[in-house]
Amino acid sequence: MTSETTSPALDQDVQLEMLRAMHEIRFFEDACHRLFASGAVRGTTHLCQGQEAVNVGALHALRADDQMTCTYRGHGAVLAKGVALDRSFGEILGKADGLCGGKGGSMHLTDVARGALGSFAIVGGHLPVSVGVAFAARYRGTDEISVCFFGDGSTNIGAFHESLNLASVWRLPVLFVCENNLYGEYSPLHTTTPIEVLADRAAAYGMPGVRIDGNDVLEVHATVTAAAARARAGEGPTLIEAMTYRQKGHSRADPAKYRPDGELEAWLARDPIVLHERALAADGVAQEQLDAIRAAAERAVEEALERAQSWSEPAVETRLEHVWA
Amino acid sequence: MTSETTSPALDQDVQLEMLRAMHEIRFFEDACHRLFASGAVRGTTHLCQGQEAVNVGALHALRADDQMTCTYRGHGAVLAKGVALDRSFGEILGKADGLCGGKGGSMHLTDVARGALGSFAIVGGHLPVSVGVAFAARYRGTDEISVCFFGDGSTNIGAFHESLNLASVWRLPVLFVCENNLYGEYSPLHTTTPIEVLADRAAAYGMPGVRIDGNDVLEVHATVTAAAARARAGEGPTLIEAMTYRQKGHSRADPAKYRPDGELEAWLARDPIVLHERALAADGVAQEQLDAIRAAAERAVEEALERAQSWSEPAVETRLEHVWA
Amino acid sequence: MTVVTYRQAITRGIADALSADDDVFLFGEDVARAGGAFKTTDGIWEQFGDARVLDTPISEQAIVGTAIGAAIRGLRPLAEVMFADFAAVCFDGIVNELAKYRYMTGGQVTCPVTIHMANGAGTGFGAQHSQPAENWFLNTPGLKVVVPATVTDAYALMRAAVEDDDPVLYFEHKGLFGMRGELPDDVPRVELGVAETVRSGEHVTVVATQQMRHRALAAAEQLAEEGVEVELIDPRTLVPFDHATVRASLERTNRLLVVQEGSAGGSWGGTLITHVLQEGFELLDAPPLLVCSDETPVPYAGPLEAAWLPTVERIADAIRRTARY
Amino acid sequence: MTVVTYRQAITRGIADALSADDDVFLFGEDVARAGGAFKTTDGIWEQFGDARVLDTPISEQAIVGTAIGAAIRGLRPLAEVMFADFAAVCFDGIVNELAKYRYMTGGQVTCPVTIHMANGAGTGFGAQHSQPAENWFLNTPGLKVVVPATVTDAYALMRAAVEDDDPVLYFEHKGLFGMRGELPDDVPRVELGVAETVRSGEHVTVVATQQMRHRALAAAEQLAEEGVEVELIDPRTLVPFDHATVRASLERTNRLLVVQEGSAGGSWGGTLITHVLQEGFELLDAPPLLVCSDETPVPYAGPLEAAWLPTVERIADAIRRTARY
Ligand SMILES: Cc1ncc(C[n+]2csc(CCOP(=O)(O)OP(=O)(O)O)c2C)c(N)n1
Ligand SMILES: Cc1ncc(C[n+]2csc(CCOP(=O)(O)OP(=O)(O)O)c2C)c(N)n1
Ligand SMILES: [Mg+2]
Ligand SMILES: [Mg+2]
Repeated sequence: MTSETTSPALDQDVQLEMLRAMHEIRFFEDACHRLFASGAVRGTTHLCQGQEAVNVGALHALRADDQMTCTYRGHGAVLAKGVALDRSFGEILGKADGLCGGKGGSMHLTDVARGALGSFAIVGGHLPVSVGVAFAARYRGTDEISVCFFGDGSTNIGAFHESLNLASVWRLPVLFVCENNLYGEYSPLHTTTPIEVLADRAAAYGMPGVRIDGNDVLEVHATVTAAAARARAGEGPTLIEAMTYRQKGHSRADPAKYRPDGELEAWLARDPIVLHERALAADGVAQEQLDAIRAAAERAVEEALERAQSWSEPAVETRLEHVWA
Repeated sequence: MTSETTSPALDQDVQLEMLRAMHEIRFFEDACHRLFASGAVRGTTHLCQGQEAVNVGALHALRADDQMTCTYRGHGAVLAKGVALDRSFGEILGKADGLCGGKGGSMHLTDVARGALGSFAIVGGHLPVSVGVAFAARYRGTDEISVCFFGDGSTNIGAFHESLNLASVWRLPVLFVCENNLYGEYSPLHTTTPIEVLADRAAAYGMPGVRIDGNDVLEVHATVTAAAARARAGEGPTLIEAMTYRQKGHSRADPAKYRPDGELEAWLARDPIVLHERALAADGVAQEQLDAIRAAAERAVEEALERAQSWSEPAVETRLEHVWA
Repeated sequence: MTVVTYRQAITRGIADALSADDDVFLFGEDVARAGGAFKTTDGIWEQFGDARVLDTPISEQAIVGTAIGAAIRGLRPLAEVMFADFAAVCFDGIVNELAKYRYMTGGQVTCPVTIHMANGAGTGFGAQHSQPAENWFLNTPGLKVVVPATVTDAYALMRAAVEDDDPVLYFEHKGLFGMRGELPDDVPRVELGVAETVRSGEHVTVVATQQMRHRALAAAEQLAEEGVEVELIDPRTLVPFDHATVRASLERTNRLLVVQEGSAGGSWGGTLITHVLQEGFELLDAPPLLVCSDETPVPYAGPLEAAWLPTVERIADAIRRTARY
Repeated sequence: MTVVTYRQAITRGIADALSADDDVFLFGEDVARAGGAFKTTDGIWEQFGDARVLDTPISEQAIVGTAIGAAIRGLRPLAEVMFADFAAVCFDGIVNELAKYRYMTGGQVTCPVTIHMANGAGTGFGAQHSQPAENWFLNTPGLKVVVPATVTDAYALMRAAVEDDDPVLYFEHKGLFGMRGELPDDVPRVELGVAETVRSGEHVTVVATQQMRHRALAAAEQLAEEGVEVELIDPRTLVPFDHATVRASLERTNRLLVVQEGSAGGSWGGTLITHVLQEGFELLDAPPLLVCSDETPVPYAGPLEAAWLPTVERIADAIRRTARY
């Protein structure tokens, strides 16, 4: 399977919607960065500035009833699935009206009603879960798809291997979307992985694998559209390696000193939002409209944060709820 | 890397020694089969009749100071490493003078003094151990090699993935020898594995992979010789898939009813011992000499079993020893 | 009313669970065509077919994760992990994902997953295939733990486990597979968390599960001849635990003895004794003794393994000490 | 004599362990160039270089297995598993291979492996990054378990762990990383299995580890003002456990209180109480109370997590109840 950049141009409304979605994620993550940097929130957070096109391109190519799992670096994926900004902030702030009532936190944003089935904090932990989600879809005779986001470093953990193998033997409708941001924590991929192109690992599972430009939201959209069609047709899973870049450090504590000079700058020049705005402008979208979309997203995020900050903390008794059904 | 059947013909003494070793294993396993079938031993056992050429060809291509790990189906590998027949029987019989003093049993034959570092009963459990053994060899500046035997079904477990990946990143001297006997327990490989050639999984780790005829002891010997040279030269690990066949059931309880008609017969016609005897005869070795080797092996196994049966059981207090150093 | 083995009762429980609810499916290694490594799923595949009874690769992490993913999408997965010892291979999936998923998401998901596994020592399988693994899971809130000791409980608790909306670990004891007992055509329901008073007596309360329940009963009958009447309680589920039944018994006997297979550290027996003391210290006229295994792995040789397990004699002595105190 | 943090004491312990013995090597995820996710290995790589300080892929199963393999070949591996929660991912390697290897082979191998991990709750990391994971390992004979609470113990126990010839799980508590204390230039040795009597008193014996030791001390000082003198014991290692020191104390106080982070089931606190009762029932004039966490996963939101952990107030109340009983 090869990447599908040559597919028919996407309806411009969808393209503009994807721009809005990417802005929203960017502003959300920038706000999180401030919240944690200022010490307003304890614990840690893992931000995805620079990777927005992967989540947005993929999830806008799928249906609302498709099911998504992701990692601790999952704010972008969760928001791209249509989850409310304020309840997402609320969870990170540990508020009673946060998505999980404050029990989950930044690494576990979940909104099952929106098909955001969970953010998992153990590397590899959700890959087999995504296989089960796909199994259930087929068992129940729906044509829903399971999409699973994970990082480059996660391809070295055992659960990755077992999950892709089983998904392939059972020809399940799962899209394994690897966000290759070049690092696992502080380690560049080549120090932990003996091959360059992770998509090549798909061959070990008799599964198509494709590496694409994860900063090109249209290429992501086209690739996922094709893989989804394949999956819905019962032809099984696909491994998609989306090349992208983590513009911030791994987590709150990480200044990312380990980056080679110029690397960040080069990737900032290929910022997915900038690229998409440029493409839209080239398609004749007026700068005013682009700016308006950006401003609206910024406002929406600010207002959502203010709302969430105004919410109350959970009552201590609630900690005893939800252990059992 | 391709298989090395074209390497210079092997010294005939070595070839005869390998025949003796295969006979010894075959008689040993046949004896185990009788012991368990007759109920003389509790628990279970996993026999390797039909797979002798893999263990013998590989370990005769390596040095005495090379280090070996294997599975519960490890009697052949352990004996091929030069471990005493009687102490091996003794362990299976749970005798005080068994290899492990009766604490291990059929699935855990171990003789560290002979470089038989352990037989592991958890699928995949020993693969990372074999990586550590290779790491120690390099750390200590020796040119010892670590060889690890495992089955086809084991290539679907997470530890396989993590172990081959790490061994390759660190370019460690490990030989991963997959004994592809077509089944994992009662399941034919194709029901659990989406690809046909397991050696192809090596590509996911940037490691050479080769599939060979595991019933041709000379081909195994030649392949392992080449891979070992590579490993000793610091060029890293190799995955070798040796095609072979388990002539008996998976374990004591298994009559192997699930085999397609004719499969066993076809493989019996390619019995590794028969093939090797034929090759030696073709090289001019007299039938009398071949028969003498067989008879000597049979006698050696019988006598070893008698000795082991005469040994006493461990004193119950010994169960409290060897928990701590 | 028919006489069946413990093994057959499990099989009938599984079959009836599949009949009762189309959302129930059974999967694991060799559970379908082969009918299970312990033949506990014999005939299930023939009855329910490929869609609902599936063989998997040797991938326990994938098995558990798949169960979780299917469960949160509305199915009732019944997974087999062959030997309970292998739960170690998928421990993350069980304790970090399955047990916490509902809690971390603030109750957004339920995980009606049942994992059944063959547990315990006494059958000569060696240290890696003989552990009473239930004790690994006691410090992980969110998991229910079931330990049937009789034919009727094996059936009824399987039904209750599958019908339960929380994760349930169902441990079937290898040493009991061949035990026969009467199974009514219409087996009365058993709720999780309800103990059985196996025998009434006013002198000493003995709590025991699985193999040890039967040994404790034998000991109790010996003691009866000596005029000591034991009240024997089998909790049947360790989580939730029926503390009320134990307390009611202690109010009459004022003496507690817990008999368990397995060492003391981190065990259910120690957990029970500690719990009793928090509210029931005044009830006790004698030290609450724990009869358990040595602090060693399970040895292989027959006499060693026999000595590792509490014997009827040891239990009887402990009852005497407690009664006389 | 210098004042350092608990974190720095760990680092110095690691550095001195590497200096003292060339067979010691340090490896794990981001332990080398990055100095560790918690900076506990900061500067070690700069000092000892690539050969002895190695970054690994995200492959905990490979990490543990590699440690085992290297250990049986004469090295002293010091492995880092970042968060103790991740020990679940390599649980098989720890409990089925590492803990049993020496025993199963009848003492043929020793496994001087140290695994250090960041443990415990209170820092807002959520349910999958906050568990007191030491309780997972108590029912697995063959593992030593170390839980330092002070700067000097963090150092001395790291040295003792690495020098020990048995597998040692070294749990450093995340909540203590920033705690400062004096570290002598020549830190006195601390043997594994030797408790520290933190405070002497004749009324109640309190046993606590890590964070809880410090809270128990604060509570003890409150109680002193009320005329209740607490004897506070920090066992420092859970396996082996210094039962003699606890018993000697109980002979004077006749009252026991155990304070632990984490729920009661399968915990070290319950194990201790049960052990005391086997021989020491007569010593107790009051119920041996266990102050512990609720039977829930660790919640994220600040107030919920704070309520999950035993507070100084709860501890003080329990001491009062015990003293007054
Ligand atoms: C089993 C496990 N090991 C280690 C970690 C610690 N950890 C958290 S994120 C991370 C790096 C993951 O890298 P990658 O998969 O590339 O995802 P990214 O963070 O780059 O999005 C690590 C090692 C973990 N959470 N789980
Ligand atoms: C983790 C784990 N899962 C399952 C098993 C049970 N089991 C023992 S052998 C075996 C089949 C292994 O097949 P393969 O790797 O092909 O080796 P073979 O037995 O054919 O030599 C299985 C599933 C196990 N021992 N460990
Ligand atoms: Mg990454
Ligand atoms: Mg096989």
